[in-house]
Amino acid sequence: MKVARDARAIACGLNRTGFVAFPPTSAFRECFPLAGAVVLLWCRAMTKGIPPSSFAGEKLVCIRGERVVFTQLDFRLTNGEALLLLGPNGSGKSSLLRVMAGLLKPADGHLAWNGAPVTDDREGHSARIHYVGHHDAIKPVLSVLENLRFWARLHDPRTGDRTAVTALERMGLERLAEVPGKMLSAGQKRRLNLARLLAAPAPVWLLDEPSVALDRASVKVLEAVIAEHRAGGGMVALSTHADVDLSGARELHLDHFAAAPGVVTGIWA
Amino acid sequence: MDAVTTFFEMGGYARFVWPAYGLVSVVALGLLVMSLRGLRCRQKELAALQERLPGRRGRVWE
Amino acid sequence: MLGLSTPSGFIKVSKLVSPWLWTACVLLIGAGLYFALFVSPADYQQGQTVRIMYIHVPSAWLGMFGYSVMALASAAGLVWKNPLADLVAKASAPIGASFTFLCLATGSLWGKPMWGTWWAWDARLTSMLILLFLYFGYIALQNAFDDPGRGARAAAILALAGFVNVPVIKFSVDWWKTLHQPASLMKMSGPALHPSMLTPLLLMVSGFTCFFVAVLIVRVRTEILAAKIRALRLSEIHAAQGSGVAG
Amino acid sequence: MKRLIEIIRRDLRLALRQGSDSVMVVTFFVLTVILFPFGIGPEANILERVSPGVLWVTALLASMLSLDRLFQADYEDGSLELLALTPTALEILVIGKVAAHWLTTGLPLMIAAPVLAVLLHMNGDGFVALLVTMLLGTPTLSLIGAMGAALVLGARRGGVLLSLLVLPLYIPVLIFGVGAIDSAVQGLDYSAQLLLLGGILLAALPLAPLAAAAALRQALE
Repeated sequence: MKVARDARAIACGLNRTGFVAFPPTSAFRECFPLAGAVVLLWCRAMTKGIPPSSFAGEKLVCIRGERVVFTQLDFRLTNGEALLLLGPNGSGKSSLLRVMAGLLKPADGHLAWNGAPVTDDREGHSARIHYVGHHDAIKPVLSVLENLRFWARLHDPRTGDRTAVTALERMGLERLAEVPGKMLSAGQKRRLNLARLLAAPAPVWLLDEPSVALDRASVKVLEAVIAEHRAGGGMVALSTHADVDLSGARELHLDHFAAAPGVVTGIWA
Repeated sequence: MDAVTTFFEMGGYARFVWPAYGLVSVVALGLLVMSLRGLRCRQKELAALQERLPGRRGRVWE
Repeated sequence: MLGLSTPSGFIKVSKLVSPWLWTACVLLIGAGLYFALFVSPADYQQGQTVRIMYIHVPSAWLGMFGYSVMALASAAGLVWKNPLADLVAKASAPIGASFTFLCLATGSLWGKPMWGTWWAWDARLTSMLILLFLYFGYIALQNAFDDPGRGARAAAILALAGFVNVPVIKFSVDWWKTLHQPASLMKMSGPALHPSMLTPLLLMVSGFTCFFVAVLIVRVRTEILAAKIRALRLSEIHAAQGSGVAG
Repeated sequence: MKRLIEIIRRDLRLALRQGSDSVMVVTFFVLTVILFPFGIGPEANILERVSPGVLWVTALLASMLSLDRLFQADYEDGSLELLALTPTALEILVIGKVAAHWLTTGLPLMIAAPVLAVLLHMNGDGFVALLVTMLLGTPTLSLIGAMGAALVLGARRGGVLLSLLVLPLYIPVLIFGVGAIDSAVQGLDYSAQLLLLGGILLAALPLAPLAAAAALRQALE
């Protein structure tokens, strides 16, 4: 019986990331649990629930406020890989992450998930990514657990409370579960924001300077969580100034893609 | 001589017809002058800017 | 039409068209004025004040024409991301607003002798008043942002929302007007226009429209140069940064 | 659909805990209506004649008070970015926020309106019309207002600008709302006005969130 329940849980996991090997009709799943279980156990052996996939961007051009931030930028991410964005301030690290998340439309070039352009299925793309920006979206009057549960449910309405609680434990915030947001320190707020990554799983993590306001121990926890995520087949794109050591992470220097200073920039170029 | 005065009296409604025409011409001409002045000063500004940045003379718009 | 969609293309075409437009405008308005003031007869009821119609109706027409140009350009700017369309929308707003104001001013100057008050809540005048506030809203929103591109796109959405609402507002004001007062004593433009009145009106309307397009071209060229200046200034700063960090 | 309820539940919880919104809106509504007799004079027949207009105009202004904070709080603390990144259409989330705004402002106004109608000596059979028109009208006000709030996000002096943008678009709702009450008071049939109000609401329901979502996406770029 445990096998069938396990199969269903993984089928849900797979279903969520849009690569369901199973026809979604619940009737089929009900009457063939054993066969389904066998197939899925094989998948589970491969990667912890995240199928092989690639996230790539070709010849991206980003213009912010009539200034060309970067041009002809390419990147490629597959399972288990991490991309470290380096470069001076204003070279477009945050802009690139926002373009990858879909918040910012690139002036040119396109993003592809497994080869298919991302713009075709914006909702599907949003379901695949978690974006952590500079602001921690925490409501001062809501408690820690309420904040986290809200975001987890919004990302995936089927998550139970259990995943939210485990996420809090993982980030060491379980004792503050009932504390309202306004009483949290900057570091605790940042950890609550990062707990969002674990509360509702998504293959791609886009982290914009996640280690800001984190103390030494929390940075260690962050590194462990990222390593676990990558081991499970997830992908991480990270921009940081502090030395968050990511074993085997590829580096992307954004100032290599800056527009030549002489070129007349802006929409008239 | 009275043909001209009767014309300007507008059948006693001169107080309304001429101010109307006057207002329209003032506003229209004002709009035109302001627009042209805006264009002139932009052109001067652009020329000055292009002097300072010789490298950017590439596409001269005026 | 493609030539018009790029800034340099627009400037080339505008240089060709402008002189013709200005001569057409001067000729049309000159002829219109001559017919309006000298040739066309006085109205049997309104007397000489009917001559105000020859500038009131064209102003009303330009007010509405300007708003539709603005809405169309905004739609083009939003849908095809054409930066020139945003500039056309931004340039046409002040012209449209001025003529809407002129329509209200000449309307009240015309209304005073007829209705004895400077302002009458006539359905058309009220709709034009609301249109004037839609213009003010558009212009205020356009300049409320530091980044001009952001202002242009936000104002474009407002222009489209307003454009969708104009017929609803017109209908509700007409309905509201007829509810409170049977058809107004004096139909503004009178019964079917006698040809001697129609020709000056048509001349004036086309003359005003040429004026609108000509001033629009001047303002769009100003906007293009302003954008170019901004781009040059940014690249100047960028260059200063760039040379600092050998990329 | 679950996400819609999630957004409404969170916004209501925020409104309850912060508690300021609906109380402030209703007190503004009550105070402004009470000011009118001091201005127009206490004669019952005059007050009765203007009561629909006074009630509707003040309700309209009151519902506009809390509009500019509709997206501002989320914009500043980064929640708006995450809302835009949820795997569902942003329009649905906008409808959720508008529903929450209506529940915290439109509904309390509808509850307070009949009480104030008594103060203004409104004729008896005008009450039903008042309630029905506000039921149909205030959601439209919230929808159009949300579009305005999204447009002025990140603008300088957003609050003042919002009223300039939104008031001209409120005029049809005001005209038909007051028109319905006027004909109800005269004992005439006012179903035409109600149908028009309903029509405007049904038109605003899809269009306003569409425009608001587009404006929000631009605010986040």
